[in-house]
Amino acid sequence: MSPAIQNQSSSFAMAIALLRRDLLLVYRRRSDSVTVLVFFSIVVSLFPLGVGADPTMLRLIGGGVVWVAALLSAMLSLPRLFSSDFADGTLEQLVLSPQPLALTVGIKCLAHWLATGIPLALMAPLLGLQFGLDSDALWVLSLGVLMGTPILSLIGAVGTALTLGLRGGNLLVALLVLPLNIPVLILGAGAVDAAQSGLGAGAHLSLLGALLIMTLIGAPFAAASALRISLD
Amino acid sequence: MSPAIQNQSSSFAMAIALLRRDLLLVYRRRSDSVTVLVFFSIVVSLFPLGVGADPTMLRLIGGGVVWVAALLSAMLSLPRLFSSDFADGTLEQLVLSPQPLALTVGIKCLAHWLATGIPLALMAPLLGLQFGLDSDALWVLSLGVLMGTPILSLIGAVGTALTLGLRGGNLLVALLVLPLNIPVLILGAGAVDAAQSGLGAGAHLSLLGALLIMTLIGAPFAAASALRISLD
Amino acid sequence: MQVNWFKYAAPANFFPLAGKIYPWFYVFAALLAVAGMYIGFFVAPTDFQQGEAYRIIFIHVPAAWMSMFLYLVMAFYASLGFIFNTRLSSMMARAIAPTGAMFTFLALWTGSMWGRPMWGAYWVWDARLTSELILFFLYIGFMALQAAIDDPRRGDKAGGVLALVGAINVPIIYFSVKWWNTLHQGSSINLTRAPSMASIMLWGMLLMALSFWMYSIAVILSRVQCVIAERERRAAWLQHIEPHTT
Amino acid sequence: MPKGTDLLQLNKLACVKGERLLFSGLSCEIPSGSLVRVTGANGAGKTSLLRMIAGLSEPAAGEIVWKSQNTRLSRSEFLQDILYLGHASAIKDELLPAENLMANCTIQGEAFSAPEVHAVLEELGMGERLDVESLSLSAGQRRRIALARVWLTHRPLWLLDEPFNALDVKSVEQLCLQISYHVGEGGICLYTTHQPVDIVSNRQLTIPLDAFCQPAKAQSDPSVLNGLIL
Amino acid sequence: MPKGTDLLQLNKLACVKGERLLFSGLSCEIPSGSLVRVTGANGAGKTSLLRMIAGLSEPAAGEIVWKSQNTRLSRSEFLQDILYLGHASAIKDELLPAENLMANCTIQGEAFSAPEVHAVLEELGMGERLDVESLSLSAGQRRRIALARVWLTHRPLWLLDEPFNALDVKSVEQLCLQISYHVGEGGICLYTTHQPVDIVSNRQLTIPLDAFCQPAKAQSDPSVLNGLIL
Ligand code: HEM
Ligand SMILES: Nc1ncnc2c1ncn2[C@@H]1O[C@H](COP(=O)(O)OP(=O)(O)OP(=O)(O)O)[C@@H](O)[C@H]1O
Ligand SMILES: Nc1ncnc2c1ncn2[C@@H]1O[C@H](COP(=O)(O)OP(=O)(O)OP(=O)(O)O)[C@@H](O)[C@H]1O
Ligand SMILES: [Mg+2]
Ligand SMILES: [Mg+2]
Repeated sequence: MSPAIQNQSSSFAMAIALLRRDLLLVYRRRSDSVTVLVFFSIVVSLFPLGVGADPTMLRLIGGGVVWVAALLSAMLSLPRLFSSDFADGTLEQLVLSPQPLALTVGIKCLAHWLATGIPLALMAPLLGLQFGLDSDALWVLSLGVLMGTPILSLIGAVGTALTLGLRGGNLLVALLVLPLNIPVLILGAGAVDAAQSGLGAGAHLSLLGALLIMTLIGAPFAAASALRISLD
Repeated sequence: MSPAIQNQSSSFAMAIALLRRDLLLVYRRRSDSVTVLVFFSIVVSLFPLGVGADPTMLRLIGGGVVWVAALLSAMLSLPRLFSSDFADGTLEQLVLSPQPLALTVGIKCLAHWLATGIPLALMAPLLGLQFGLDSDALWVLSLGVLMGTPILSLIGAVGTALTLGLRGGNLLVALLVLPLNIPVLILGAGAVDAAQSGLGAGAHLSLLGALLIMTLIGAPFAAASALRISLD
Repeated sequence: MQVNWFKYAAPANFFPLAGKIYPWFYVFAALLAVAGMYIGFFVAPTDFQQGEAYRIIFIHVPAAWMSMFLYLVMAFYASLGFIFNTRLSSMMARAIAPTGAMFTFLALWTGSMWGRPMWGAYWVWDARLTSELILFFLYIGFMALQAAIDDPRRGDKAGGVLALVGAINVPIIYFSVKWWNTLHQGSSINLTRAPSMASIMLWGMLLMALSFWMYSIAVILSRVQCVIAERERRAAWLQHIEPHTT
Repeated sequence: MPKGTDLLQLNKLACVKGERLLFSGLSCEIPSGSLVRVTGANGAGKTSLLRMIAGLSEPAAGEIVWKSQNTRLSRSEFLQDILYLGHASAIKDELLPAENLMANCTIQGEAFSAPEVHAVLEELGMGERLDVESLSLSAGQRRRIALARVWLTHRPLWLLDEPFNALDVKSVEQLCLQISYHVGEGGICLYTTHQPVDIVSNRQLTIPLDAFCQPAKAQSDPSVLNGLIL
Repeated sequence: MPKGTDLLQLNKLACVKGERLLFSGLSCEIPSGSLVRVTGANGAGKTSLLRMIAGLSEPAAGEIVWKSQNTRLSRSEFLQDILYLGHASAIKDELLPAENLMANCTIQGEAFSAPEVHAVLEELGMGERLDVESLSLSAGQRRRIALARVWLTHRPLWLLDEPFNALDVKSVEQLCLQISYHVGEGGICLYTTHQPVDIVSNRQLTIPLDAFCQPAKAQSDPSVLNGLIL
């Protein structure tokens, strides 16, 4: 085997091993995933309390509220992406790994999405139900969250990587990441609305898909350089 | 001077000194306070993007949205209450201080409120304006946030104290604190609604005041015992 | 040796140049502003629909233009600084951000001042307004990030990454916001923007825009001078190791 | 001011962590003027013991008596007599070194003037770094600021958990001198360290925690109890 | 396996932190089989130097050459040759000790079987504590897990920043033995510590960072340069 090939195959094996480690951590911290879900539900439930319980109005704002809450929940779970690794020195080791850093970042985002994105997508229709969304809209909501959350994780990775070790990091991440995620929110909530008003949600969802692909290609590299900068 | 009196006066001096230290930290971290404000505005602005731009609907939900966002912002700034003190060992020293721990907690909450609560109260009417609330409602909104945020800080102190050093602490705090703050949300948002519909907001606000006094009396002690437990 | 000394030298050379030229831009800015204001307030006729209030347009529109233009320039410099590691570009980006944020704020503020008489509300969730607001958040994010980082080198690089990501995102945000608003039912208040702008008004606006532009250059140059001066203290003794390393 | 008549008594202390009994039957009298080194392998329970004495955690059994009073009952007086410095340095990144030191004293109800504080930091070799935020200090420089309280305080009972960690040779010497001055004046110092250091003192005790690991053994075997005071 | 022909060259390195020049003109050749102790007072820049060599930060001037290649240019090969252990232990509270160790190896692209990993941990005296989450370990126990990589890895160039911190006497000895075995086999080890330790090795060098603090002096005064290799 030529060294190049050997290197590649071992790089793949390493990626798998890294994913397994991250998933093990997710499993050990499974209460965290539950917490994200509960936070999600609480935020969604705050709204009827804040804005009043008129069912027609709730049906109108339902999709948007669930989406905003999903965005906030995904954002609040971001510190787990890198912060603990940064604090305990694992991040230094990741940067010093012979593995390409962007790949490592991608793997960590994948694990993060499995731990938060999928649960959120499963939970979203349940919460949508509370607002009286119809079944088409619920499907679209769930699918949208499923496609949107990886974008949130990836853009969030860039944001957290940039703010590692800075004071007020948590809020700063929100500041950097929320505006960048507005397209996801608009497309996602727009899809629900379109589904509810009988127009197809296809256009919205395919735009979301395009956004996902773009982010998948670009964000890991941006996050990797951000990590290097933060450790300097 | 009898020892008891001497002790008391020095305890007061200590309280002042402690407040000064906390305010110095707030000053050094002043960008944090700005960040809270910006986070607040971003979250508020997310809603129209999610639920649509219909002005009449926005006017209806405005008060509720601003209140929910204020609650979330106050909550996100909670880690600053004790977490950094816990991580760097200052908390051990605070617990070992001859000063009553509940007083220390109260002082930290005061500093936290000065740094986040007051800015939020000043910002709230501006954001309410975006939703087309009328000027009466804006006053009530601001006053409500001013009275509500100390409650959020105090209850938040109990929550953070309980979750110090636990994994996923951030989200866990949200979980503990958000439900406890629902009365504040209902009263605050209710006051805005009442003001907008021409009924007086007096009843809501005085209930909020009563809640504030109760919390002021009880929460510092609860937080102090929670701190002791977390350090054990 | 490996050290790229012009990297340090360039800002030092730029410093006196910036110092020499920036006062002139203040002069240009003032002259153009006077001309623009004159046209705006004395030459342009009173609008039959909007009365005198419409004259706010001479500040509002140029400010809105500058806010967007400056973001592009800032992102350009920041990414240049990040990709080619040219220190001066990063400093320029750092110097542009506050001015850009200021113009964004000005556009928002004058717009909402104008909105009150026009629409009866300080704010409506129109696509253009919303994207201007998001632009404001992006500026603040950039500035907050750089303010949070003490080490200037790290701050420059981090700002570069953020600006790059932001620059790719801005068109996406812009279109999605536009789309968001047009997809929903039309907002109940129709924005009647002056349909065919009188050419005299256009002139006034152009002059004001030029004036804002000159002002931006002046402010940015003087600010970048401060940034250089601040780092010069460091560069001064960095020169010390130069003889040993080359 | 340390007085010459203080006495710290540990009475059959036991420590349980999780489901493990770390040590038990730990009894010991520490008169004023003693320098007590707590020894034991990693994980023996040194940190746990010091935290227990300071009152940060409660003993599973036994009691701690200071000036003939159970410290749990006379907690507020006890707190005015102790100085506890743990693994963590209690240094805020945003504050200058002097501000940090003053804040740490403030928290403990001790007030010192800026010149006093500066003088101590100068003596500890922090003179050049007084004007930078503590964020950018090295590991040892942070430790020094934390330890500087040792030069300022007048409390009789010191509990120092691995104080020499990360310190360079000169700082270690300075700290040793200060400790021996303190016990010379009639104070008490309990400390842990894995480094070989020698601190001058007339009355040196050792608490060999390893010996208390098997509760049965510690109780029955008198030689262990005798071994307590070397 | 460490080979006998590796060479690490530091070429006129300079380090700038914030607005301060920590050291400059640091040149030094480190052939395989060398044990290099980086000395200097607190804040001299030891940690900064090791991080720079590992490539975590960039030198303000100068270059680092490994096997005749600038490490910035041949970064990915260089990374396969180094083992860097810093102040932080990279231990996850939620993982068992063995899982932690394996994860840390995984990250570096080294795979070991469970028995291998367990054997090392047993040897380091972690035998009893293999079944508890690392959260509840003591300071020294965490360090041991982090350092266990030293027994497993085959990388030639070790960079150890204060590895002896928090370790008890026995662990310090074990680590010293392992280091001397490594350099005996032709490896290189750069380490920092403030403790007096003696590690057996034929070729011991010192990099006295304090001597490189004044750039002018370091260059002009030949005695300093000679002092480099003790
Ligand atoms: C806070 C409120 C407002 C904001 C944030 C805002 C923002 C903007 C922006 C970003 C532009 C530049 C758009 C472009 O060139 O494509 C603009 C242009 C303009 N705005 Fe506003 N605006 C606000 C309120 C108003 C109001 C109340 C009016 C008058 C009814 C108004 C009238 C105009 C006009 C006439 C233009 C120039 C139109 C053009 O060049 O296409 N704006 N505004
Ligand atoms: N961002 C910064 N700005 C200014 N000075 C800094 C910055 N970062 C580090 N320093 C200074 O650089 C010096 C080197 O720190 P470093 O951690 O390398 O020291 P060290 O030799 O490892 O010390 P120790 O023995 O205490 O671990 C310290 O004096 C520190 O104050
Ligand atoms: N919650 C817990 N559950 C189980 N075991 C625990 C728990 N907390 C601590 N321990 C164990 O208690 C022991 C004592 O820890 P401690 O920190 O007191 O040791 P130490 O003597 O200070 O060691 P070091 O020299 O490493 O600092 C350790 O073996 C640790 O594993
Ligand atoms: Mg310990
Ligand atoms: Mg160091």
